Amino acid sequence: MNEYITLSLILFTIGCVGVLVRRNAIVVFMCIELMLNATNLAFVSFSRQNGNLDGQVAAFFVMVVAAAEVVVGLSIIVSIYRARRSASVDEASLLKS
Amino acid sequence: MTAFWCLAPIMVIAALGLVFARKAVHAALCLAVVMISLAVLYAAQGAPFLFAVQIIVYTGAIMMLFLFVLMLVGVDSSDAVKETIGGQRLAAAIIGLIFGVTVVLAVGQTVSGVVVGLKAANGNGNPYGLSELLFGKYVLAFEFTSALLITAALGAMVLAHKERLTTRHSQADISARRMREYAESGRHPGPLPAPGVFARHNAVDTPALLPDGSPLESSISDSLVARGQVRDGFEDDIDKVVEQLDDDEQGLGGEK
Amino acid sequence: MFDLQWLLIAIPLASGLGLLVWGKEGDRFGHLIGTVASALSFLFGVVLFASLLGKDGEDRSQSTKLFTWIDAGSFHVDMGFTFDQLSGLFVLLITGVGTLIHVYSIGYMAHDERRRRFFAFLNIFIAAMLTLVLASDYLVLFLGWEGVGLASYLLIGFWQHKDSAAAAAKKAFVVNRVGDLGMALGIMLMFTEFGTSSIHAVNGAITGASGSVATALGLLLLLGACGKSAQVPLQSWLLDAMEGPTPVSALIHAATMVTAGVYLVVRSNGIFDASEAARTAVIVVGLVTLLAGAWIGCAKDDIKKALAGSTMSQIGYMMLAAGLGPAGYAFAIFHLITHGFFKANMFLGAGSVMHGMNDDVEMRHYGGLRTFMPITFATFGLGYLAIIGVPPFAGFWSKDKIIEAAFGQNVWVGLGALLGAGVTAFYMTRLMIMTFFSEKRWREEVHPHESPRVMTWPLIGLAALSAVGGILLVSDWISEWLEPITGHAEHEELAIPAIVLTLIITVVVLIGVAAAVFFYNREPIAAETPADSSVSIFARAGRHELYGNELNDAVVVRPTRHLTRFLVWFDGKGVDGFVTGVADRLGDTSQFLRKPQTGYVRSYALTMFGGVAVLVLALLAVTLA
Amino acid sequence: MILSILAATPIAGALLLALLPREAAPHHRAKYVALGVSLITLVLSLVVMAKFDQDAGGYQLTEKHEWIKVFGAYYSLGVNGIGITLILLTTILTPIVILAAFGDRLPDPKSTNAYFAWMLAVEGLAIGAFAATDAFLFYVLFEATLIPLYFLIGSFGGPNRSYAAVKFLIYNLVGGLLMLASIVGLYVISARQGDASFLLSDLQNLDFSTNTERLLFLGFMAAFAIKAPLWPLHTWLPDAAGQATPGTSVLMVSVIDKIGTFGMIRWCLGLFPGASDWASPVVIVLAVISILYGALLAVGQDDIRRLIAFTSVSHFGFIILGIFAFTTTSLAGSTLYMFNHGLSTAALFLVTGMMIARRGSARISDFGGVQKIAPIMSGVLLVAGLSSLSLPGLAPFISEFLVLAGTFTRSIPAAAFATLGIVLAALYILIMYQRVMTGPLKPGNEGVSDLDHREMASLTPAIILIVGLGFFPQPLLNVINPAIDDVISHVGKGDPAPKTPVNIDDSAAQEGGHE
Repeated sequence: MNEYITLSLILFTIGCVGVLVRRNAIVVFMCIELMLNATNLAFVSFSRQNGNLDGQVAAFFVMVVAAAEVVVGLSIIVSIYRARRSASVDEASLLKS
Repeated sequence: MTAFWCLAPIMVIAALGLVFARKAVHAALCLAVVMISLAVLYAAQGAPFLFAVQIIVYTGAIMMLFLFVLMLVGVDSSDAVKETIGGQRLAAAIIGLIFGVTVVLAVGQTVSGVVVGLKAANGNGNPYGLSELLFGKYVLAFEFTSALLITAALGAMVLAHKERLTTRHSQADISARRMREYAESGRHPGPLPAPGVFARHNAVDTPALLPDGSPLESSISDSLVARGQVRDGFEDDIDKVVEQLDDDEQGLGGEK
Repeated sequence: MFDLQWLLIAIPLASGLGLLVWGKEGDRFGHLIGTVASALSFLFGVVLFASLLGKDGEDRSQSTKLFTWIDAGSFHVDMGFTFDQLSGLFVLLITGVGTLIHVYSIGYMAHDERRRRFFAFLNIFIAAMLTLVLASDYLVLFLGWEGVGLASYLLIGFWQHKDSAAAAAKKAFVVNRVGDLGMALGIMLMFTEFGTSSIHAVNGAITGASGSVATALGLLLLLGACGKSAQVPLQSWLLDAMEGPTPVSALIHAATMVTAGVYLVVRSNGIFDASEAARTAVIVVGLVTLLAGAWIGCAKDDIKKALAGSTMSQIGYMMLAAGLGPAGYAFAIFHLITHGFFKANMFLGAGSVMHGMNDDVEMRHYGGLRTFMPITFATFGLGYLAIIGVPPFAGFWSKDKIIEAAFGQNVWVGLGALLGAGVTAFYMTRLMIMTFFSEKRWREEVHPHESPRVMTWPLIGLAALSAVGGILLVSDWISEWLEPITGHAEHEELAIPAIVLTLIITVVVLIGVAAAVFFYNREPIAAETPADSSVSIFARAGRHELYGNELNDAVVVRPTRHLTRFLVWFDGKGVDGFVTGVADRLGDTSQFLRKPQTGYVRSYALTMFGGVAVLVLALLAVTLA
Repeated sequence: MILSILAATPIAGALLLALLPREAAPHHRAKYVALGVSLITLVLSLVVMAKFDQDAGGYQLTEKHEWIKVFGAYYSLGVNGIGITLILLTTILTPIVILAAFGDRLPDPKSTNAYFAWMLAVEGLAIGAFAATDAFLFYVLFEATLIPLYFLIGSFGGPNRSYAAVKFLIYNLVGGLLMLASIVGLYVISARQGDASFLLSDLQNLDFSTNTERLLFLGFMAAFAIKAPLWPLHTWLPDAAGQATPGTSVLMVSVIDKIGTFGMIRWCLGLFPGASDWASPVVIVLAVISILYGALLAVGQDDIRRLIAFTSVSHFGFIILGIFAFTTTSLAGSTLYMFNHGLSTAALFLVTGMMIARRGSARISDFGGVQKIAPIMSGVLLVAGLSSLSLPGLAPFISEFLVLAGTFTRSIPAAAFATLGIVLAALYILIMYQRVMTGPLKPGNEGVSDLDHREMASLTPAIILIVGLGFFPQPLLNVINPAIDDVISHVGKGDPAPKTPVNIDDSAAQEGGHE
């Protein structure tokens, strides 16, 4: 069992680092998807560990929500790109003091 | 377990590829690899339904969406190798390493106890068990996610809808503007030059060449320039063309 | 009938308030209504006084409680009045002289567009003064006390368009407030000590209290009296107060209000009897003021200020007498009454002179007026004879008794009082010579003329009273009349017979007169005030009111101003500066903390990620530990 | 129920005003609606007064409903003599202020609705705070009053109004937070000693350890001392009063700041008698400093509104002095002082406000000789000023004297120093009056016209009350006295007995024999 969890954690960590390192918003998004998938793997593994399907249901919901998130996120990226001709996350830094 | 040990290295490598790939398209492909591998792992862990969903929704729908947007948005300088925030990469690497090692060593090894397995739960078949949970215990959450999806779809439509802020330019306007620009700044009023002129190829990624042999940037689509997909190695093309012309002339002359 | 004594106050008060509220339509009758109100009050006072005469000695104190004024916690004050021998005399003096001055003012203020308001203020003054003397509780007395202060403030500053008048009014009020400090603290002390501030109860119970309490009370009340009666060290406002219209100076700053301090001391005789120290303080204050006032009176060329100096001095006499204890109370009151007559008379006379001289107050611009203003001259002359103490005029009897009593107390005090009598004669003679005798030194376009009859009749009335005021002393009537209040005094035998002393006094007075004639009638008087440098140091000090203002400036005003300026600075930079400083430091901290907020999502994410890492590590550490 | 209605009426009026269509001058229905609502509230408060049994003492007209059960917070109202006095002050002043504010020139002429709505909101919340007998409810209302005042200062004041509004808000929020800490502490202790309850009657029965009581007391006291304001926490007041419109200043100084001193009596003395006694020497010293400091600073001001604000600092010093002297006399004086100071400061702020609006400047040095062209205005200013300097015969004198006399029995130095304040009071009022009103007419003042009928109508009730209560304070004192006895007996400090008591009955009989 532990190896599944370990794999999940490794993928999650890689996803995190990817979010931090990449500047292309779309790639950042992909990294987030990677993190979500990593958690899904953990869910499914736990489901098998515990012998019930609740973990799988959770993974299912994660997928659904991820789908919604991707849809909205990508459309935000598109509209930002339209406004700024760039999909770099560093360009949108209006939040700075 | 065989599946796991086969797939796990592939997945890690693909994930690293996602982080390190220069081009977004490559990253997307790496991600697809991870996802498909995951689907297999789901199947191996007694989750055939999720296997299907993972393939259909993630690899099928979501990845397609990513690729489409990539096409739409194109590739730009944001993928440049140079980091803009000082120390960001180093810090991310160090923290990631610490985090990864910690969780892998500590958290990842803490799962203990007997693996129950899903034989009983999947007694009536995995989709049956899932649906019982979804429409029983989690029906409320299920309904909410459906609402969420609808909202997201609407949101995407609203966001993607481009509102026209200025009146549409008529053809007359455009031509008038062109002439004015020509008068004021001498900008050429006619259409942009076609690619491939005087070049050795006539594909769209080949710039037209000026008589002195230098490539003409404006003859190529901006997106290709942004993506760095302009064909290079045309410095001596003009010589070759001239040579070829000379040859032809000679050939013709010879015929004469 | 005595239950209705509040009417004495209510009539002028109602009239005063009514005149204030009444609009322009009241201008035609306002002065008449005011005068009638005052006269009504006087008539009622006469009726009450007459019925008092018809009662036995013990029955002559008639108290009435109108309503409970304040009843809070353990503090209880009734709005109550007492009409007795002492307050009865005062009621007659106030309303009588007051009415005459009302009549006089009809003429004097005839051309002032705000005459209605003037009469309203006068009426309010009468009401407040009556409250003061009729009060049966110190707090009610304080109400009247401040009421007259307010009226005085309003009337000194009546010609508000003059900066000097407004400043003088403010000064009078503020200096009086310093005295009121003493009054207020005194009443608080009474409340603490006795649980009441009823005049009767406090003066009755004072013997049961410790001597220090009596002394403290006496000194506090004396401070109040000093403020109101312009005694040293709170004398400085009275001379400035002459900025007010002359009838005001006559009524308030000569005849009635300024004598309230004497009334207070006499009224509080129980307290002063119980404390030797307080009495001594009263004597010292009286004596010092007596001489200081006389000194100032000698040096001033402004007729009203000279008279004001004289007022200070005469009140000093009264204070002195009041400080002598039971031996002097009656004479203090006696002198107060006669002084009320002759000083009001002389102020009104001075007003009449000014009226004829285009409101010029400078005596050096007068001269030889006796033929041009015969009635004024005659009445003023009677007042003059009365004040310097020529027998048989009123001032002679009263001053003689005070000096006699002073000698009974202490030879030095007596000598001081005697010297005062001489100086009084000197400066009053000087005033007479400069105004009515000597050569004309008029300014151009001045046509001296006698005042209208509405002004001369009050003069005549007051002059008559000045002349015969001594009648009150016939067979010691006033002493006996006041005895139930002031207590009986054993008549002390002096080393020399009283008649000899009287003779000595008369001689001293004559010397004073002769000196003035010697100095001022020999050579022409300069029409311009000689420069400070050309007069003797005594005259210079007198002109500057013995540097009282300068002293106040140096000791009180300037330090207060500096303190105020410092505190304004301190409040801005110190107190508020601290608060805004804290805010600024917080702002600086935020500025510093703002720096890491680069706006880059990725650096925020990095921080978050770092935080998670730390959290995991911490959890791990906790689990392992 | 009647108390709820009383508090709800102005709030309802405020909502109504918010719903009315916004109109520009001069069609101001809003003004008349606001005036009407405030008059209805006044009538209601008189009904409350009539229902109130003056002799009974204790809390009357009570109502109690469970509110937040977990906290033990109740919606619990009730009035004693002190509360009803202040409610009356609020309901009397609001119509006066609203009538006087008819002529205020607002930065946005269309915001009249909001202006008057906020005023009514202040009234309703203040009534609620004066009537609350539940600590939590009181806290909520106490803090809620900040909202309308913040908008009144920040939206309708002078050029520097946002600075003043923020300063006001932050100062008071800091105090409120300290009080919140104490409220939480009260909850903890109350829950530990049985069922949690914020009812005043329950809280009074709690047992505190000495230190806890002192800490909780300090939390409450800090909030009230800022609100009151006590030196050195006063600096927000001159800034706020210097920028706000006169009506706002009146509501702030005369009504809302009274919640501070009122809170000291009801909550500090009521809940923490021991700690109040412990702190009283320090508070008395601070109060005396306030008196003298406020007065001296008032002397040094050139801005009339700041001057009045500093006089209020001085007067609040008197009120606090009287509260912490713990005698029935001084405490009754303080309560009466709250009422009288409300009236006299209202008159001062309003009449100077009218003056300033005409002249277009608040600087004393810009005025001069106004008396000549505006005699009525000058008369009103004089009466208001004289009441501020506590002239006997005007209402504030009685309260000030009661405070001083009561304090004198407890501490002679404190009373003596405080009495110095009356000299300084004469100074600041008369200097101001002299510079503004007397002397020759200064150029630039020609446009200062006399009061019109509306302005006179708004000021007359205040002036009449000031004069009337100077001679007949007893109707109010009769209401106040039983409540004061309750407080003092709760604190457990009787009045010091006179050292040489006079049997008043005897002497009265002696004097009365001649009647």
